[in-house]
Amino acid sequence: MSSQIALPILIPLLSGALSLVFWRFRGMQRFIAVGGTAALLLSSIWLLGEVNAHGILVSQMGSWPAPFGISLVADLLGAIMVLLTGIIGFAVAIYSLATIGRGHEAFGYFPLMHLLLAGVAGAFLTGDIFNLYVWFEVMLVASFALLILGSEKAQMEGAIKYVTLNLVSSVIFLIAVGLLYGKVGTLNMADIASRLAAMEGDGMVDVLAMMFMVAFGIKAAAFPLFFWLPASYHTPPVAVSALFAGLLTKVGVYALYRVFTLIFHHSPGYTHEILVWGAGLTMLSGVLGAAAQYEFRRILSFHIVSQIGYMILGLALFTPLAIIGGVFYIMHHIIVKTNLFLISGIVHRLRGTYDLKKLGGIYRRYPWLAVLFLIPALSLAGVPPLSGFFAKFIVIRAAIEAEAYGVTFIALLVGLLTLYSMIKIWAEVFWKSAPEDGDTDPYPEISHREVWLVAAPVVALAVCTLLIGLNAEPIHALAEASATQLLAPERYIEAVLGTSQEVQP
Amino acid sequence: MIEFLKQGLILSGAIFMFLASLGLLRLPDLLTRMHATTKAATLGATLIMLAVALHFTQVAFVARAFGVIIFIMMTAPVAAHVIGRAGYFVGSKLWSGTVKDELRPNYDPLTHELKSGLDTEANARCKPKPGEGDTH
Amino acid sequence: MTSVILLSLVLMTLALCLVFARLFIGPSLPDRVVALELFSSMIVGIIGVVAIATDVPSLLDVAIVMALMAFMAAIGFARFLERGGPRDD
Amino acid sequence: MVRSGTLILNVAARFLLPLQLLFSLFLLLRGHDEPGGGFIAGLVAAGAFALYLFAFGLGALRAMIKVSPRDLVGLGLLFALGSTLPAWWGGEPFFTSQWWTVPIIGFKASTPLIFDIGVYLVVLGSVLTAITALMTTDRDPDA
Amino acid sequence: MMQLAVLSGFVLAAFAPLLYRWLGSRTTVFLALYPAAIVVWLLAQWPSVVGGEPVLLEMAWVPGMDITLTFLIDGLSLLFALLIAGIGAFVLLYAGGYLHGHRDLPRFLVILIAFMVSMLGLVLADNLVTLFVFWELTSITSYLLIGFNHTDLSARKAALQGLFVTVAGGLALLAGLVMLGSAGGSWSLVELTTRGEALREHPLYTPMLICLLLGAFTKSAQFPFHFWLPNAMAAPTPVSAYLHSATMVKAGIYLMARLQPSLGGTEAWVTILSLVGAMTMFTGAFLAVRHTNVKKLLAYSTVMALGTLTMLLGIGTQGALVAFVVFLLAHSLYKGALFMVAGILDHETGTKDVTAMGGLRTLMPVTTAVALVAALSLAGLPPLLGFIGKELMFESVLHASHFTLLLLLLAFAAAFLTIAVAAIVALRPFFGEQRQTPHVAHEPPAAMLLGPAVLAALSLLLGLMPGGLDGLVQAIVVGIGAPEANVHLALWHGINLPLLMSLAALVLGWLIFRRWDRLRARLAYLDPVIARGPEAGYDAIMVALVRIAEWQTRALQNGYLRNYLAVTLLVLVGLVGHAFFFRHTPQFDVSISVYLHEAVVAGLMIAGAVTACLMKSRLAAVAAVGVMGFSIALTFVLFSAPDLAITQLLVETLTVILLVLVLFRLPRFANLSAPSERLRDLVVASAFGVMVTLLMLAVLGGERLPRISDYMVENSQPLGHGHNIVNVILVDFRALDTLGEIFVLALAAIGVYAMLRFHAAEGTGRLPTRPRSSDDGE
Amino acid sequence: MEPLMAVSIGVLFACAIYMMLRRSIVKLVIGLMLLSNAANLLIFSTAGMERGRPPLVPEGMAAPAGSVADPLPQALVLTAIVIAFGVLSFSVVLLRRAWEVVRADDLDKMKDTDT
Amino acid sequence: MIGAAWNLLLGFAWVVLTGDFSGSNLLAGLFFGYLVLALLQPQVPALQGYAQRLPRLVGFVGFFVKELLLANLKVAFDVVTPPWYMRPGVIAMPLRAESDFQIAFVANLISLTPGTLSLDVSDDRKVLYIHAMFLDDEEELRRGLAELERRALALFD
Ligand code: NA
Ligand code: NA
Repeated sequence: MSSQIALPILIPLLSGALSLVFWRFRGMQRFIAVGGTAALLLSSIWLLGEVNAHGILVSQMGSWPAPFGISLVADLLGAIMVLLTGIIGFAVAIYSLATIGRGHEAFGYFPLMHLLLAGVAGAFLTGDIFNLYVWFEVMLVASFALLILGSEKAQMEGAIKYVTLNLVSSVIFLIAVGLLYGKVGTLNMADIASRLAAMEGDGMVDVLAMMFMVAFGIKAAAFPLFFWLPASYHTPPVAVSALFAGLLTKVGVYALYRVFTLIFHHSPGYTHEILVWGAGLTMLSGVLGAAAQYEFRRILSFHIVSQIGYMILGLALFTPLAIIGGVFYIMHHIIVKTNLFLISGIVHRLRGTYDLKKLGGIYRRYPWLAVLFLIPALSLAGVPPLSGFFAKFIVIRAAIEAEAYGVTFIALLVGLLTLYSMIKIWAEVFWKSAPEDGDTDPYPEISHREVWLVAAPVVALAVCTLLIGLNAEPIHALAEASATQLLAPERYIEAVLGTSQEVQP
Repeated sequence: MIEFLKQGLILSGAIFMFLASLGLLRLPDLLTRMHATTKAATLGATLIMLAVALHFTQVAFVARAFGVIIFIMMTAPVAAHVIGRAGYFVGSKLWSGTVKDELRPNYDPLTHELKSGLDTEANARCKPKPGEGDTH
Repeated sequence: MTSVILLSLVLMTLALCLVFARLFIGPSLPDRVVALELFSSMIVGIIGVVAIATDVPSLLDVAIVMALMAFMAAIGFARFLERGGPRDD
Repeated sequence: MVRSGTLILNVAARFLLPLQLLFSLFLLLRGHDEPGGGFIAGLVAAGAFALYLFAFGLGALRAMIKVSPRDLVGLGLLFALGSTLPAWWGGEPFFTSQWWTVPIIGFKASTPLIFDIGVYLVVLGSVLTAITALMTTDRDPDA
Repeated sequence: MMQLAVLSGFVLAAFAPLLYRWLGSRTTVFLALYPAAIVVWLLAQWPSVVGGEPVLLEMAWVPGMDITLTFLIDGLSLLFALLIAGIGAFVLLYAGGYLHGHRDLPRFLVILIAFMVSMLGLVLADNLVTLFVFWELTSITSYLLIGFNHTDLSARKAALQGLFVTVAGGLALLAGLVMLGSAGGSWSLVELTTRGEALREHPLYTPMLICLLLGAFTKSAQFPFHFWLPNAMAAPTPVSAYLHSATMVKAGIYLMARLQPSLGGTEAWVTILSLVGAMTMFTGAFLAVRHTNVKKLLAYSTVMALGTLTMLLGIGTQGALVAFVVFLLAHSLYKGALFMVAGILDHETGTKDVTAMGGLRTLMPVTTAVALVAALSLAGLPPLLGFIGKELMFESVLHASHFTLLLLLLAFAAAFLTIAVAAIVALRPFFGEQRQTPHVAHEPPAAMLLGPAVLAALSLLLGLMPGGLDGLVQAIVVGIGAPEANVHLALWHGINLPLLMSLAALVLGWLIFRRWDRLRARLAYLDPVIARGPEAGYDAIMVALVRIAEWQTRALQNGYLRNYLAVTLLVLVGLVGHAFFFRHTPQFDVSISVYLHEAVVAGLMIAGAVTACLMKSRLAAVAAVGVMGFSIALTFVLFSAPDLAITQLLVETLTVILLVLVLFRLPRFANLSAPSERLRDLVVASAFGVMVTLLMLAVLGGERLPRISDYMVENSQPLGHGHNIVNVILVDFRALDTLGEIFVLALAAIGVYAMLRFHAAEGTGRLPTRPRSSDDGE
Repeated sequence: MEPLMAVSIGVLFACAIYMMLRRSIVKLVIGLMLLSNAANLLIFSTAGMERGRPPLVPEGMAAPAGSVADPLPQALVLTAIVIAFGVLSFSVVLLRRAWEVVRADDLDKMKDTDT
Repeated sequence: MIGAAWNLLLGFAWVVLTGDFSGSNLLAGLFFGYLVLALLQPQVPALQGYAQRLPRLVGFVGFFVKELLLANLKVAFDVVTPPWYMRPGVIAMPLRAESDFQIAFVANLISLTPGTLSLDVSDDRKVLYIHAMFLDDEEELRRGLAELERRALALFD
């Protein structure tokens, strides 16, 4: 019974609709926020368990046989991504209870959050290319609205760039889908893959691959298409930043993985070679961007870009090991980056600013926060034995074994510069004494309840980071199994199209 | 016979529509142009819908054709009124050949008050000044 | 498609071009709005002719919606003008 | 002050509103067989209310529809989501359509119809939410 | 399971603050039991190891990646582990005294113990990746230790410098290790030792070697990466004593020794190691005498020792390896002791400047004795272990196969400079006339004296009875590559060339010590030259980094949306264009059947769009867009899409209403761009348009497959119970799309509502806002 | 007709992009409108265009007699139109709020959030 | 109003009773309903004058279509011939109609009649301002407009 694949989409949709109905009831909205995301988390755990046990799961929406209806497909990568969505959603929901202002709550923060999660989960689970577009739009419009909630000047300026460039990406995607349908007459990704395989030698496949690459490259914030991200990610409330940082670009990365393993894998010498260069430049430009920043969230934002490069590199090298590395990297990164943003929010809550030059003295006053920062920060920089190390290690090993030395060098250099950035934050925010005379604290004391609400998700995510590092074997095994699936697209195709006879209504 | 009538209706409808567009292009000021559009287009559409009613003989389609006629007759004058009024009040220039304007003296552009002018009949009869109307 | 119908269609689309010319020339906003309004009315006629030509009565629904709703655009523009929007804009 | 509408517009709106709403319901209910359906019907209904809004202003519109357009959106979403569930209850994949014939009048009810009604409400509610929000802030200068 | 016992030190570290709350100042004693226990355990392995039987404790960690927690205890790792745990225990005790009452002592202990465990893990690990894991952990923990005085800018800078250099090297090391593991087909050090032949002939040998050595050199402060080590003296002295004498800096040495059997002995190996080592040796010694700060003096002399060790590994003969082991041990003992003495001086007198001290022997006689013994070993005088080490070093340099003369000269120079350093450190503060120091000096507490005293005593003891080390040294030397060895250490080898060289060095060194003050003044002339050394390079790199970063940000993330757009689109057009023309042979099947009225409608569509671009007035542009929209609706009518036509024109109408409602508030169009900009934009836009047209034509003209929609057409009525196929698709076949789509609409409505009303509500103060809890996006 | 549409759509896209590259936010929004319209047309016409055969099943029949226009792209375009409408209304209001906050129609004045 | 409602009700009743739900049958039902009401009218005060409206309506439509066609031709002639024969202007027409609906109805009819275009009603609803294209004979025009208004209002009696 694989119909429950839809649950991770329907649960947040339902939560979103319900919170919309309870628009005026703040308590109810908060209750749904926690309950809904918890349900999402549970369903995603269940889903991953099922997929792990039984292989790729497929559900034909409306009982229409593939490829005619819309198929929901949960392979390991999809299920892993959904689980991460659940984790991040739940963590951010808890965190939001303490940090989101009443104004934001009164104007739809929670419904928007649920629907963002729904869009993300939908994108991870759909097996239909146009349906993917739809979920992208759900996610996108939810993120638009979250981005502008509060109507600050910076939010508006950032949002214009964010909206415009993401819409351009959507349109490119749409054009590509239109052309693809015109060419192969189907929308089901498995069907597209099998039909294109039959058309091998038709160069249009590569042309379409380029369109998808750019469309998803924009969503993933790859070089040189990332402009929208640093322009906007530091402007909304921090819980929103954290949600975006963890999930949004990863949807782009996921889409690249999906499309370039399932559909466009026939001429890796061309398509994936371009991806290699894109990945290298993404890493480098992102990390250099961060080096020029002196604002907590801006640094983190640029680092999203550079880390995206590693993930794309895993795909681009297109060896089993590289894909393992890429998948591992995604898992690690989502947790770590979200956590860093959440921590930046706590610092902001304590000191009222994100500006490194105005911050300081946290290490002395709040050593627990310093430790909580160090775990994800060092993990991001790939310091062993945290999660980021293994992620980076596998990717680099794959790069060396694929004899891609240039990009290996970049990857190593970027690791160093990432550490530099994290250390910069550490030194400025935590070690340095606060600029205006040490321990006088003009900010209102943080209440106990608030501390628990903001610290719980941060601690939980830090524990995840530690666990992924110290107990890397299961995660690695998962990534390995997922990579095996990704590199055997025929299994995906078989799972989707092979079952079509039985579900004939 | 019906076929011939139908074609006649279609062609005349098309011609009226063409005339309407010609009028829109040629006529000298906003209000006169609006005459062309409101009537000729409505008439054109009506004629064509009559042809449609002749063509599709089922009641449902005939009813729909008449529905179109009725709806267009209901909406076209409203649109014309709204645009004409707005255009006039924001000061569209009247054609120099305009012979009279009984509205202008009764309208207060600041308060948007529009008097009937019946109390000061003299005002209502005053001669229009050609080309005026841009005094906002 | 009979020649009468084809002729009508060409005539009406040419009429659309004339309307568009007015929209392009202006000179004032109300002129353009009138042009847009006429444009939509003409489309109702064209739809009728196409419905006859293709023998597709379902197109009448398009015509009904057009007849019933298209004038809303004009109302919107008028509202803009009345609220003090510049007329030459 | 600018008046919200003129006499002619007001009368037209008062007449057109029921007509347009009726037409929108018509489009909704037979959309499965002829051009129409939830979107189109919802847009027509939204247009109808927009006309009423232009003619009589926000207060009159609010007095007439009573529920907040936002609630229409939520309700519509719940309708649409709800229509996917009966199939699940019966052990079939989500969205599998279910058809019931209402005994006396012979009307064929179905989950796709419920779904379409949800679509209708969402479209109507969304457009109205946007337009009323725009009109509200239009009121107070420089809000 | 011993692995977990060792690694449980991390847990112990985490609990140190808690322990401190319970035990107070006795915490360090308690904590020192942990390394002491490890020493005991290590000593228990001694017989087996010395008997030529390395101990291999296997344990899995991440089997999927071939990463194990296996411990390899052979001679080399036993020696290192003993030094780490043994000196570690003393350092813990010492730290308890040195930082007594310091508010950050608990945190200090956390990091120190974590460092110690990492270091143990590093030398005990058999797996390359695990080794690297601990390697990096030592970098991070030492960063935290160097920056212990974190409110001090210079401490932070020094810490960053140390970290940056060692981590940069560490990353090279990682690459090297990966190459090593891949080339050798194994991640186990034990197994790799047996595959030296294959490795040395592997095509990746040279890059692999360079990467590995970069890691080792940076960690062990080899020239030109030596500069971070003296700067790291910003750390509290226990840290210096521990990290920068006995342990961390020797990690690189350890690694090179480890790799000697697998990679050593080649031309490249010998050349690089001996030259870099010799250069480091001389540089360290030379730079040492320029300083008056006792910690800097010792730090540079450590650089010198590290260079010596590297050089010896490079020479690689059996004698050189024996010398390596002895020198290593001797250095750890005396340098540990001397650093702790330096700390005592600093702690008790309040200054680190040797020229500010004098005649302390009366105030702190025990310290004086300890310092003297350790310094004698540093100077390489009999009967201390340092003497044996130095003699063996001279001996092996004399027998070096490459660069013999150069190495000899540099070794000799280093030797006499080191003697001078030893004299400065041990004589200057304690002898001569007594000087006023910030604090009135007296003997330190026993906890602080215990360590240096024991280490100094060991230097003496082992110097007198070096035979006790024979077994261990032999085990190590065999383990690191000497084919077979028969080691007999002795204090006295008779009068030979090395002894004569030592004597000459002693004389020269003494002379320098006597004329040190004048010499320093002379050497000051060299300051500008030295200032342009490698450290300047580091600074330049850091400055350049920020400059490049800022330049890149200005160039890429410049804030102009239109630039972002143009770049994005050009990338698209470039990639697609390339694929289109080079990967694909376009076939355009341009058969066209068009009625005039259809063409006119298409023309109107274009005309509407172009007009929208040309219009000077916003509302006119909106009207033109309306024309385009209506034309599109007409196209849908003409081409059999009634549902689309209705939707299009309804949407078009509502859009116009919306735009009009909004534009009312907005300013008019202003002509903002220059003609050149417009031309550029036109080029970008046309390129995009042409691309789309070509793609469409290619798809229309190319091979096309049957549609899935045929199924929908067939089954819409029978299975979907609907006659309007489009509607059946929307609410049944693809209802999930529709569901997503209405959520998009709902979201847009919420967004619009929130955007318009949030602000309004705030403005009127109707909104309950908590101060500061909602974030402002500064 | 399709090749003619290909050219027209190309021109539409060019217009859209040109408008989006202007500095005025209003033009940006108009560009977005053109962009989504062009994309919809592309989907519609790339699938092939059929005169006078809408995808409707005649009353009393199980399937249309003969070929009909491909209904699937029509459904896709319908979805895309509505999505574009939602997105566009959001963007329109965003641009108004941006104008209210920044008090300029010039996108070049909106670069504080970058560096 | 009541009459119309009854008529509708009777029409539907007819449809239900005959069991034929087609549009033509509804038309038939409405027609028979009208006949019944026309018979009942003398007895029921609420239906006063209901039956007379239909012939009036038919007459009015005929009148209106004639006007529409003729005047359209007049405008068309002026549009296609190069010189302008028209003499446009805005005139104020005093209204007899009183209710909102009546006023709007008259105004829209006037708008649909070629050559005249209702601009607005004065705030006191006494005067309708009309833009006319052919003011050659203003009195004749005013008479025509009054006739139109009279015929239109007669539909409401
Ligand atoms: Na529909
Ligand atoms: Na004339």
